[in-house]
Amino acid sequence: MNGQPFRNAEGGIIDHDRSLGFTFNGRRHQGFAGDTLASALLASGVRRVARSFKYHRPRGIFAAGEEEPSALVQLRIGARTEPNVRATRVELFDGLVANSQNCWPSVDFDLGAGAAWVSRLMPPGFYYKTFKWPGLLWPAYEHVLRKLAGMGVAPRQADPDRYEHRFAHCDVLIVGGGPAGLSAAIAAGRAGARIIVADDGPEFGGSLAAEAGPIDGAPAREWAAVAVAELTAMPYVTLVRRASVFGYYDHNGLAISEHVADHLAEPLPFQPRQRLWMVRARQVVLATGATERSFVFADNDRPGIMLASAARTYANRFAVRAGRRCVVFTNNDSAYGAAADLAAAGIEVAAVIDARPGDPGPAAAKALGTGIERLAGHAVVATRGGGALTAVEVAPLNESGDSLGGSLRRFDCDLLCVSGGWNPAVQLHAQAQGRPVYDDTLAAFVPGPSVQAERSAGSAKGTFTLAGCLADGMEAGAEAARQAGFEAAETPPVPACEDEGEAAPMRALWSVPPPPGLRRKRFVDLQTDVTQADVELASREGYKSVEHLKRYTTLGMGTDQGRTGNVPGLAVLARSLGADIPQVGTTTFRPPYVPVTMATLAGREIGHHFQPVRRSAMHGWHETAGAAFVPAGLWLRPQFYARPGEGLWDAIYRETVAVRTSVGLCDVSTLGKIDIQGADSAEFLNRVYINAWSKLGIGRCRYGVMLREDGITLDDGTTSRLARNHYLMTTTTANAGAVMGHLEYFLQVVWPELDVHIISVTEEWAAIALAGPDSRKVLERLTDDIDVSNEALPFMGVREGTFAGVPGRLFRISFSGELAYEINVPADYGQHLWEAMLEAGKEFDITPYGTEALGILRTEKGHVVGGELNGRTTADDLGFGRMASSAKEFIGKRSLNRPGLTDENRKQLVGLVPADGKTAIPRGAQIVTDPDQALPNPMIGEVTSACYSPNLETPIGLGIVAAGRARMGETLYALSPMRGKRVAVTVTNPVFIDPEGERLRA
Amino acid sequence: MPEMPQRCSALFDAYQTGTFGAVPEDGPGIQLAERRGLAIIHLAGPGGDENFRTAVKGCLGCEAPVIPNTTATADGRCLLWLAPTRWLLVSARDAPGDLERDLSAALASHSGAVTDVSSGRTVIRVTGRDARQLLAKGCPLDFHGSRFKPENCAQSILGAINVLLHATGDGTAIDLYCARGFALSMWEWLTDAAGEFGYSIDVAIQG
Amino acid sequence: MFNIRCPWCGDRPEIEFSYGGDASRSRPDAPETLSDDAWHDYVFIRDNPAGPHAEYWQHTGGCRQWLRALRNTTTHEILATAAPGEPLPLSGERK
Amino acid sequence: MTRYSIFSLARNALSHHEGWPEAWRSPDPKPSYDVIIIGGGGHGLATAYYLAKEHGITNVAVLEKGWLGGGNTGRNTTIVRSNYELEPNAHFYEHSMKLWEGLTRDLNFNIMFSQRGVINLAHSDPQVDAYMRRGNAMRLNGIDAEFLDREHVQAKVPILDCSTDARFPIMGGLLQPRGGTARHDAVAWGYARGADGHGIDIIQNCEVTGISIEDGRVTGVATTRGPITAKKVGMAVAGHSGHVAAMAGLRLPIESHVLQALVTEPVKPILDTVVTFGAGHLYVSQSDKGELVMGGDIDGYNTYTQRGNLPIIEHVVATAVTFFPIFSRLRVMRTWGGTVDMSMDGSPFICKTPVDGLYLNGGWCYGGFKATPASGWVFAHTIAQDQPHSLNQAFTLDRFALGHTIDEKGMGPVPKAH
Repeated sequence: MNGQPFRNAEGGIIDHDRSLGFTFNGRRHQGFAGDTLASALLASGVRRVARSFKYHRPRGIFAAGEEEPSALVQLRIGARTEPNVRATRVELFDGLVANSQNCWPSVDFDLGAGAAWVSRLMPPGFYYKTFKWPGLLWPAYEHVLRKLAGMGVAPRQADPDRYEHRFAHCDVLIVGGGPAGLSAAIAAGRAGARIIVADDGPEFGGSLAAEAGPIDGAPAREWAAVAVAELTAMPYVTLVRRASVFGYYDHNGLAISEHVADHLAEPLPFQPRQRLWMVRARQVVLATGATERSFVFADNDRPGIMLASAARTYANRFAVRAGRRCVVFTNNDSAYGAAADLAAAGIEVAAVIDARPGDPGPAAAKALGTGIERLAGHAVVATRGGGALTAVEVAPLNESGDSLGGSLRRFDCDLLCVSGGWNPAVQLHAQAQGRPVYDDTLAAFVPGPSVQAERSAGSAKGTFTLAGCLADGMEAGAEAARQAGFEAAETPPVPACEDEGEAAPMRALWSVPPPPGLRRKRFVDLQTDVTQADVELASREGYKSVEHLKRYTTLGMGTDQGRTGNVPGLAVLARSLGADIPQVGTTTFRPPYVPVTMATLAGREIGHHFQPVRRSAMHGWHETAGAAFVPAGLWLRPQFYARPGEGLWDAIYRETVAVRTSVGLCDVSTLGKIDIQGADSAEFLNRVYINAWSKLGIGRCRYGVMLREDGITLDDGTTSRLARNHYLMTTTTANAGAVMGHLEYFLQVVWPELDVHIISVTEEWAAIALAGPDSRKVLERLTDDIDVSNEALPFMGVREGTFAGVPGRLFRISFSGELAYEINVPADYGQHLWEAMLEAGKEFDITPYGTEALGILRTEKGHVVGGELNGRTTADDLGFGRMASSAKEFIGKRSLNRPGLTDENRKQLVGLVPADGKTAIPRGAQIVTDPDQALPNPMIGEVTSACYSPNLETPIGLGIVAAGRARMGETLYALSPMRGKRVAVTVTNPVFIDPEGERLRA
Repeated sequence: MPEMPQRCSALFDAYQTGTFGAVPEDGPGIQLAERRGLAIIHLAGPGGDENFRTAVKGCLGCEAPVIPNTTATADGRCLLWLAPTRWLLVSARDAPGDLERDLSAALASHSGAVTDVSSGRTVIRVTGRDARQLLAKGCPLDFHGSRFKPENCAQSILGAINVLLHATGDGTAIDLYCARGFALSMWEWLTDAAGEFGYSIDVAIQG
Repeated sequence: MFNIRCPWCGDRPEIEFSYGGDASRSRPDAPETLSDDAWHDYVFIRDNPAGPHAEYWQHTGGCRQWLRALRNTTTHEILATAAPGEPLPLSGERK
Repeated sequence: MTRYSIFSLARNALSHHEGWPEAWRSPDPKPSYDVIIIGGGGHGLATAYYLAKEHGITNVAVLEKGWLGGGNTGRNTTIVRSNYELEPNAHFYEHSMKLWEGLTRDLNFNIMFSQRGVINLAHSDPQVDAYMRRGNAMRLNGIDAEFLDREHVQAKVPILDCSTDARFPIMGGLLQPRGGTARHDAVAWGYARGADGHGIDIIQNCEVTGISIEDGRVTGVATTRGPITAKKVGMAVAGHSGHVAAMAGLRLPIESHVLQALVTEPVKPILDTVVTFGAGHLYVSQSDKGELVMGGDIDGYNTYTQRGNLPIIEHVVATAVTFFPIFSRLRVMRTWGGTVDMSMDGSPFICKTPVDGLYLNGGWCYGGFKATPASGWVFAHTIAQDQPHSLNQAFTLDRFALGHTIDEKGMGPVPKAH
């Protein structure tokens, strides 16, 4: 018991024999297995745990669960540190380290508390009214304000833990494993339904673990244990512990965050720390319980003020006395049971202050027993204390609750238990598009009609007796099973509970007036430091909508999403508007119901696995050869292959020159390849390309351009005719997926009558370009069943044959403008062919080249790619206007007559060379006529591609320039103010090398 | 003329047999093995046309299934439903080129298309008591035994990769087909995800 | 996280599908005979209703079939789905 | 109207802030106005404000079906920038930027405009070129832009993973130093207070149910609070432009989609710049309260639900964790969605309509918040003069028929792609 002055020697459901050491704010403490950080701190007598967000007021532990607004700590240190963790949700483990946050130098002496001294100057929205002058100083103000805000600190290192996702399906998902949830599970499980039960605690049972009365004559927790055992034995039941259902999405899709290993110092090897479940449930039972709330009164935030249910939980579950001497302040019967349990745990109950003038219900009266003073019709009006509570002031309350009568009475105490009524947890119901309705009797919002296949049960529905919760759960579980198709599901009998008798009605009391002359803060929302005066000021200033209130004051915007503060805030707003609470309404309930780590949402698809990598069949060779890779969509393509000691540009120019002077080979497997078969294939091509296909001979290929429906160029590529009704289309790497979807749309939706079958064969074929004047000689060594002479296989010819022993296809096409071929073989043989080509080309110094060299070669030849195919250019802009057939209809043709598309001033593709023949044309430059014109300087074009041509030994570029084709020979200026460059350029034909095409036909 | 070389799997460099991950006392929960050397043919045609169906059956000995997400197997050849007019023919006993040629010939007088995609698909067999749990980490299908039954197939996604799943035999083994280019990424995904259950990588299955 | 009933594969989550936009209109058979206005309306104008909306989806993460769905844009309820050539129940369209 | 200042704050502090007046009135609608603006979001309120301030037109009502600023003004990720490449957008958004720079003082309301810079990251050489092209266009249009190479990106945002072997390595970034963020709600409130100060009636909880047209000319509107006549009616209801315009018989080149956003729990400052990505969809900044504010792509289908779904959030967050590994253990606190008008070219409409006296302001796609001041400014001009200002003359409805689309992304008439 040493060091745990507030721990009882016996009781609770903790393991008194397993002591765990932990450190809080640098001091060593002890707790027991089964503790939370909060219960262990209370046991050790730690009262001040945190400082508040805005005023840096000392705060203690207010709740025992997820609703905790105040006791937020920085948990763990180093790479596993985590800010803003509710101490009430941390399961204690040996060696745990936690620290107070948002305070300096310490939680006991916080300089930030100086904010309290100027708090009068900080009403809600004070920043909107100030810091405006002088305007330039706002960044300085902001700098300071940002540092004051922010609560905890982010880790400084990457997260060492792993996180998992999983999809799940069930007939019935039951949210919450308390009395209602377990009952529902039993009912649905016995019916044979596939169910998932998710509970956010380490063990199932919820309040049955320690707070509820006996069931069937035995402690409630025994009933819970039997229920869990029965469920565990059912093959179709999945029980998930430490699992918070945080999102209720469309079509009964729910998201769960499971804390697999947060209760351990660190996860076991290969064990995820947390897991995201994405559940599709036919039916849902929401047994999410209810949250107790406080009252608004002067200084209602001191350490030592706690929800009555929380103090009861600490006593019953953890054998912890939350104080020595307590006062209970309530407006309902539930706090009486708490008072009795606290007394039984050894806490002196000085008085029960009941706001109701009359008597409580019989069960409550019995629980209280004799010897505890009870003041009816009274309220706690103020509290005393320095760093923690030392006394409360009590006064009689008038009938309407808006003024005090009689004199103040003072009770010395270090614990004030408050019970202002209960809020059913309607959040998930509301996320599922239900609209919570206000229940006057309960003074709370309860679930309204369901929109999705869900129902609430137990206290989540506003049923607060144990027998009621069990009955509710049984009925809801059976009903859910029936709706999920298990029509024979029966409602199991409800076990016997103690007769609790009729509870006396609660008194809807939200806020207690302060004693005359006392101007102290009266908090509505403890986490965001919003007071009653703040709410009243907001409404006075016109921020009367509940959404305006929230945004102006930040009420409910904290990490607890206003669990304890929202409803009192609404009540205060309603009163100041002279409206009732339902008229004021609620703000929207949004996911997540509890905060969820970004890691859990991200899962394993981060870092190197952020998106899958697509690799060609020759990828392994490229890696071994030391290629630098560049992402192209999901593909990784070799950018260049530097030899030892070689610089980037040396390598690129070497590769480029090799293609023009001898021979090179390039992996072009990433180009989209679409196999087209069927009797109407030619007709189909006619419709999707601007040019005509009917007359393309077998064994020939043709360049094609396709448009979007709005007349803008979509993609280009060559298509080959392999057989009478068999074509192979190629697309650009970037557009392969989009083109496939586009073609499938037209075939399936628009022209289903066409006899055409298409399938992507991009992955089937490894594709290797062989380019350069020596390419035919290399080819001759690779194949002996194809005559590759110019006569037998002219430019744009296609053949099938065998290459290094592998059957494949040979295309005589050229992107580089050289004599060139492309060989396709099944991908499983890609690397074999690649290596065979290297071998066959050895004597010609065959050179692998990457995308950089490819880019230079195609720029030299004036071929267009992404910079030119930018989604704004027409075929005519790019010089393909004459390809468009006037004799046939094709996709996009109907849009081409729009005036903007025929404007003679459109930007057209041109070549660009530096006027001085040597200055590099800056990539990404804009083109103007007068570089010295004042800004804004009208841009008549842009540089779309630019490089140094090692073959021409001069910089070259491509651009799109207004009326560019009419500007041949004109001098313009390529400006790149971003790089501080201006270059005079001469407009030329975009084909720099071999404009007559003699090389590629050689 | 050189000999026809060996086919080379996309996983060739990464494939390493052994046992990995957090292996429980009763052994690894997952077994992974690549199926190699298969003939995989994409078949397109009018599934509703009796003549077409007869021609397919005549050539292969097995029907082209018309019920979505089902398969038909005969004599070592399996036809997996892909779409109302598309199937994947998988054979462990044919050479890809032969099968493509035979089927093309059989369907020559019909509308349709026969396309060899043997190189374009990588096939990974997942077995073990946690096989379905493993797949549920990245695939939204309902893997419950009553929903994904023996000899069912389905196309879906695993992680961010398109995948065709086939519950072979009695359903304890699930074959995953993915595009070759994604094979290594999928392999990394699977082996990373399987660590939690403990897994073995077995010798690749020929056929 | 809604499901779409693929006419072939059954209920599948939206992440398996790609959206194809308004399906209440179909591509004119002979665009060349259409007035400029009518073509403009087809390519660029949408009813964009708040309520049932006929729309195209492609089951790109599945069977790659295009389909039509009638989905309520205020609730995400899928009222019906159909293969492209089939009538879309409940949509009020004339066959 | 009480002027806000540190002095008025101190004075009111003495009386415990009980003397503050309403920031704006809550009048009943009059039977008739010169101009009615439908939509009490930032754009509608700014329009009303500038109608009064720039054009002397004060007999104006702003009709809002819910609470003012309750649409996308209160749902965006608060980013302000003018980093556009195409001329009409560049000049318009730069005008907006200039208005932002003076807005706090103009409105006597601190909208907390924080010019902390906006970086667009590039992950491949073509992306570098594209950003270079855009930045050069900005510079030649007189807009600030700089290119940061990888080392400078790392220096400016030390918590970014700039390693060269990343899945999508960061190759550099386009920085607009004057870009930044502003407090979104405050913009609506500041304009509302400013407009109210000019005598304009801001009427909340007043839904327009019909638009009255006689002989091709607008005559007023029907509302849930009765008919109101007006000489001119402006629609500023982006997200819902389609069905409001339908009341006047208009069909628009717009689809309504949902754009989701999220915030994390607050932490001490770790990110001083707005960062957007070119690989995966993500933009992120840190609010003055300490929350990380993130947005991504639209969900990609027509919807009016103002709520989104999990897959997009997962993608946004995965992108964030990939590029900011230290975000991993931070927790998402709230997610939400806003309904946005996605136009067929990604650019807005601020224009006359085929109905005389009826004006359209919409089609804002993702870009509405940063446009607020200029949008109101030119829309007020367009309404007051019955003709567009040169800054918005390209933002017409007939640009598609004419082939003069303004398509920054080059995606064509596929709204989900913009």
